[in-house]
Amino acid sequence: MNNESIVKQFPVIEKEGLHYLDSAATCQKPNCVIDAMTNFYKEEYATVHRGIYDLSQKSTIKYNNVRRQIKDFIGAKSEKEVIFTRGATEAINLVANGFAAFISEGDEIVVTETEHHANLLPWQKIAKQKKAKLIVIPILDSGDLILDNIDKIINQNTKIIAIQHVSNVLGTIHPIETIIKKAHSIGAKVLIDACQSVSHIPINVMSLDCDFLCFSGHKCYGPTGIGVLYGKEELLNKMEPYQLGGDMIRTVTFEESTFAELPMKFEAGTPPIVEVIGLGEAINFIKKIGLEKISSIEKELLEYALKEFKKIKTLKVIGDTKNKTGVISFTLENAHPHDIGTLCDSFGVAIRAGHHCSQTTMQHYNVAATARASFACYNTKKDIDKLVEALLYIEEMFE
Amino acid sequence: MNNESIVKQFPVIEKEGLHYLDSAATCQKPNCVIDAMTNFYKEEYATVHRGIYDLSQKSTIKYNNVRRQIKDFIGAKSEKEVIFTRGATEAINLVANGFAAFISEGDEIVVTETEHHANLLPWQKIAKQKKAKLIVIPILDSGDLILDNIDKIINQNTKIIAIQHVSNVLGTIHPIETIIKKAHSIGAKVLIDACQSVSHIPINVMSLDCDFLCFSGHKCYGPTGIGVLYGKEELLNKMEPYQLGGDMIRTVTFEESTFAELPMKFEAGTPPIVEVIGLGEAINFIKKIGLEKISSIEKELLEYALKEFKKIKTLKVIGDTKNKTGVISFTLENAHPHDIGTLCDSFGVAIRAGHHCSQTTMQHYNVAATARASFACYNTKKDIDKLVEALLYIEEMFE
Amino acid sequence: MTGRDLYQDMIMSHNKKPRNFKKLEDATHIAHGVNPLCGDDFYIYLKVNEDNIIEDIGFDGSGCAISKSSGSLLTSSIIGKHISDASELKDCFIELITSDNSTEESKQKLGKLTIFEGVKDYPIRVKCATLVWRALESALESKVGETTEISTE
Amino acid sequence: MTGRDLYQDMIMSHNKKPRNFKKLEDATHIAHGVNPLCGDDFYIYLKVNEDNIIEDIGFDGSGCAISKSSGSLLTSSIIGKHISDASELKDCFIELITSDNSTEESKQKLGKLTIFEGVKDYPIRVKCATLVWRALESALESKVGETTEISTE
Ligand SMILES: Cc1ncc(COP(=O)(O)O)c(C=O)c1O
Ligand SMILES: Cc1ncc(COP(=O)(O)O)c(C=O)c1O
Repeated sequence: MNNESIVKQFPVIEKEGLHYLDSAATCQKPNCVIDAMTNFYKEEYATVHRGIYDLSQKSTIKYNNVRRQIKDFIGAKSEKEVIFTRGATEAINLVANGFAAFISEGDEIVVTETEHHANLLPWQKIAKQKKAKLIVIPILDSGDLILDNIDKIINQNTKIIAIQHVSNVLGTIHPIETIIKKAHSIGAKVLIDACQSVSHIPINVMSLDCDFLCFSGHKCYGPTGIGVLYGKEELLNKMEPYQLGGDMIRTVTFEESTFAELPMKFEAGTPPIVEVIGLGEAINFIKKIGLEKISSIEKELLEYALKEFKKIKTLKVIGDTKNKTGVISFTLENAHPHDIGTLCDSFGVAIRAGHHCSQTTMQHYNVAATARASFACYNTKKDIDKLVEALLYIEEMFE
Repeated sequence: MNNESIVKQFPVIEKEGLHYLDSAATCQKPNCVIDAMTNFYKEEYATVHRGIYDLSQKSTIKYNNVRRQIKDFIGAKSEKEVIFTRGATEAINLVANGFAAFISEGDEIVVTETEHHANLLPWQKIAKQKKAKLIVIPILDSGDLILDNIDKIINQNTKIIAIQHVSNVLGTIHPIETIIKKAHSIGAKVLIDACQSVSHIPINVMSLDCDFLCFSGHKCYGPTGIGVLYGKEELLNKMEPYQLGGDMIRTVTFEESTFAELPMKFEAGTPPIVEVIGLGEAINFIKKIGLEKISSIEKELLEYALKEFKKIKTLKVIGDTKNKTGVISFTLENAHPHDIGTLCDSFGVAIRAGHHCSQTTMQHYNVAATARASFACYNTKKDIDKLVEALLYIEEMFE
Repeated sequence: MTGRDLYQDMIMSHNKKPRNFKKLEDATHIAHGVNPLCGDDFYIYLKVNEDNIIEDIGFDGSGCAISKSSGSLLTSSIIGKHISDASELKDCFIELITSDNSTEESKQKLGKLTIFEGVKDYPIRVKCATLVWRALESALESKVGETTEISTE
Repeated sequence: MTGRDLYQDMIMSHNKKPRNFKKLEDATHIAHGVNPLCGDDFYIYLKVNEDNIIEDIGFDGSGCAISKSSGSLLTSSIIGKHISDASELKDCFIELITSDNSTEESKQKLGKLTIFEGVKDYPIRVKCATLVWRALESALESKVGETTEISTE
């Protein structure tokens, strides 16, 4: 598979006896990302935007460079379309809050059956507030969306479609191009939750033509506390600011305040400066390896795992679509996912068990929880071998 | 002054030729804070709350320990009252958003004339939305609040008073105890913006009896991307959640969702995990030195600076209250604050120039901007000497 | 210890064949406990007589081996006991796996229930082990005929 | 270079005694430029005749030495010029301090205005140096009699 040189860059992954298979929850960080932040704190730290002294100006330049880097990385038209948030959750709440003004009674908001709570609850709230309807695109047991009825689901009443690019429970890659085209044909907007795709699949917002897109830094080899919202300039301009405070104003009096232009309008307060620096380095890291290479490593791991899992008789993979990333949810017939999780841990294998912040997905499959293994570019077949060893042990233990 | 051993802990401050006097904007970080985050990323990084593997459980324990630490540091009753936010700005927006439900037409919201935009704009917005009145406690030219009329200002219509503990422009320490007592006597609530006090003056929310209090990590020797909101349990329980998403739910279906208990209810999404770890270490750092010691260092610097500033004939200190922290705003008769800033920088002196995110303070003094020097425990008299040298040079240059 | 040591034979056996795994039709106290994080979901049924003795007990629902075996051992430990003794045992059990303050005396009372002590090292699993106990607590505090709801987060 | 080198004698002198620092009562084009970050706040007044020649020019307001001296040098550089020449000079100036692409030819056109080149290294101050120029741009694009508003952020 030839990713030894990648593995070496991740101090946690290099730990003896640890098999980290929970990258869909959060990624480990390469040294370059950690060091970029450490060095910034030790050598260059200062506030941005406002300081006129050298340290702050340099800090500001570095900070703004990352915005340009992200613009290039996702293929946005302008840096004004790149908003730093504290994570995908904030990004979606920001869009829902600002987009609410365009939603009226009887309008429809469309999500999928497998949305993460972050891309469901804000829309559920807006729908309630505005007496709009929340419409769900259902899935097949394979995890693929059922699009037969798409002309009914996306119709003249549809105002926005909030959809994950990839399911964090099943790994399904959704046909977002089709959905975006359909949406635009009737004038609806589309928000893509790219949390589970941005560090796995190449994305270009301009060719996708999506209206909004968001992701979290910590799931793409970057630090915690940082996320990105992309939005078309024209739409962001029409939306009210989300949080109010310093840095997002033009003039303030007690009677009236006016707001700054994009992107500052949506970035109230001292931004997560060092997290932005770290995210820039994470994007560098991804670009250096290349998303094609990353995705081929993960594909190989996925295929290997699915093959090896056949050795475990009572194991059932949940969602067997062919079109997926390196995320596998599964159950064992007699062992509860939480027992699987704790017992895997005793083998040094870190997998996730639970509802993965998507209870509606659990409801579809009528399970309380699943176990989930997910891969990143630093995983190896050894990790999977160890997982299989653990699962065989658990299977036997629970007969 | 005897703070050499402190200075040594700050890599940026130790830089040859740099005199950092912009700590009111953001503090430099001690090695212990930077190292705690670096080590966490390199050795222990994993998600919190949800992983059942060892790494994640340890991560969760460390994360929760910081909540306890902060509870103790600010004297809260329970850890449920400590909410992690991405900064003070988010904390205030959260309170304004949740408190809006208790505000009706004709109600009054009270702020001071010198609020930071972060503690003015969210209230201005709520006031507009709810047709409530925004009432301002004015200041004397000294920077002290005019409280003669306090019985008129805080009256039966007052619902909440949002007030800074210390002005970030003038350094004035406000008599918040008096205001809290007055507010409670008529049933109003009080939010304290403690951004400029928490790392300078000891605070105890229980003895203050304030209803809300907030601060940012980056202004108290901690990392960017993290802040704290304290709120009385009973009030937080009554407030709607702010952002919606993972980790803050109990049950989710497409029809209805229910929310988790405090503090999770207000912490949607993957939290700023590593920033929390860094903040914990910053609190350790402050406790180890002691706020009494910190405040005495800063007092000495303030007195020394005010004395030395007398040498500069055309320098005018803005806000000459006796009751202040180590923050000095000033102007020179002939040089614009921005020119002062750029020219000080050429001496290696980093000061701030501008409106400091409080245009209403500028309006009071009828200036477009001020220059501002602000101190932290790592500053020395040498920093002030260099500043004075620069200012004398600038004064002469502009005659 | 590793996670594997948690799953001792007794736990595995109670998981496989939980005792008193039934609904009581004539229960006087019912409580429903869920752990939203794992999806553990159990009902506990008590039949308490006039002398405050737990005459019969049952539990049903679904969950992991830790929660199910803990529920099973709970039922067999308190059946026939006075509700104040049951309540005391519950306190001892919760103390055992959530603190370091459990006394020798308290451990003696717990008897074989002490096999859950190791759960203490797995904070996320503590909620599994205590779920049915929290439901018991709620049931004991409830009025006759009422079904209470609890959730561990 | 350090910040000190920015403040050359010419800049200091234009700051102290700005040329054309006046309001034109008979202006044909007026623009108001503010830099909310610093509080720099200037009006520029143009009197353009039928042949599109800038017959008279004035500016007033308040701001830092960089913005004021830049405004002063602006006025003395374009007075008496055709508006298309003024516009070209404005482009050259903005290019000079916001990019690395300024050509020798362009610099020759700018003449003494090149003393602002060093501002390029101070991104926050670039807005000071360009403020009155941006106002000029806006004034030239405006209709006769209209006052336009611009803000640099
Ligand atoms: C008094 C005061 N309040 C609020 C803030 C806002 O803090 P932040 O920008 O970290 O959210 C600041 C600092 O910028 C401040 O000084
Ligand atoms: C598909 C998806 N959407 C949204 C989120 C929320 O991201 P965060 O918790 O970083 O805000 C996640 C991850 O938790 C996710 O996997």
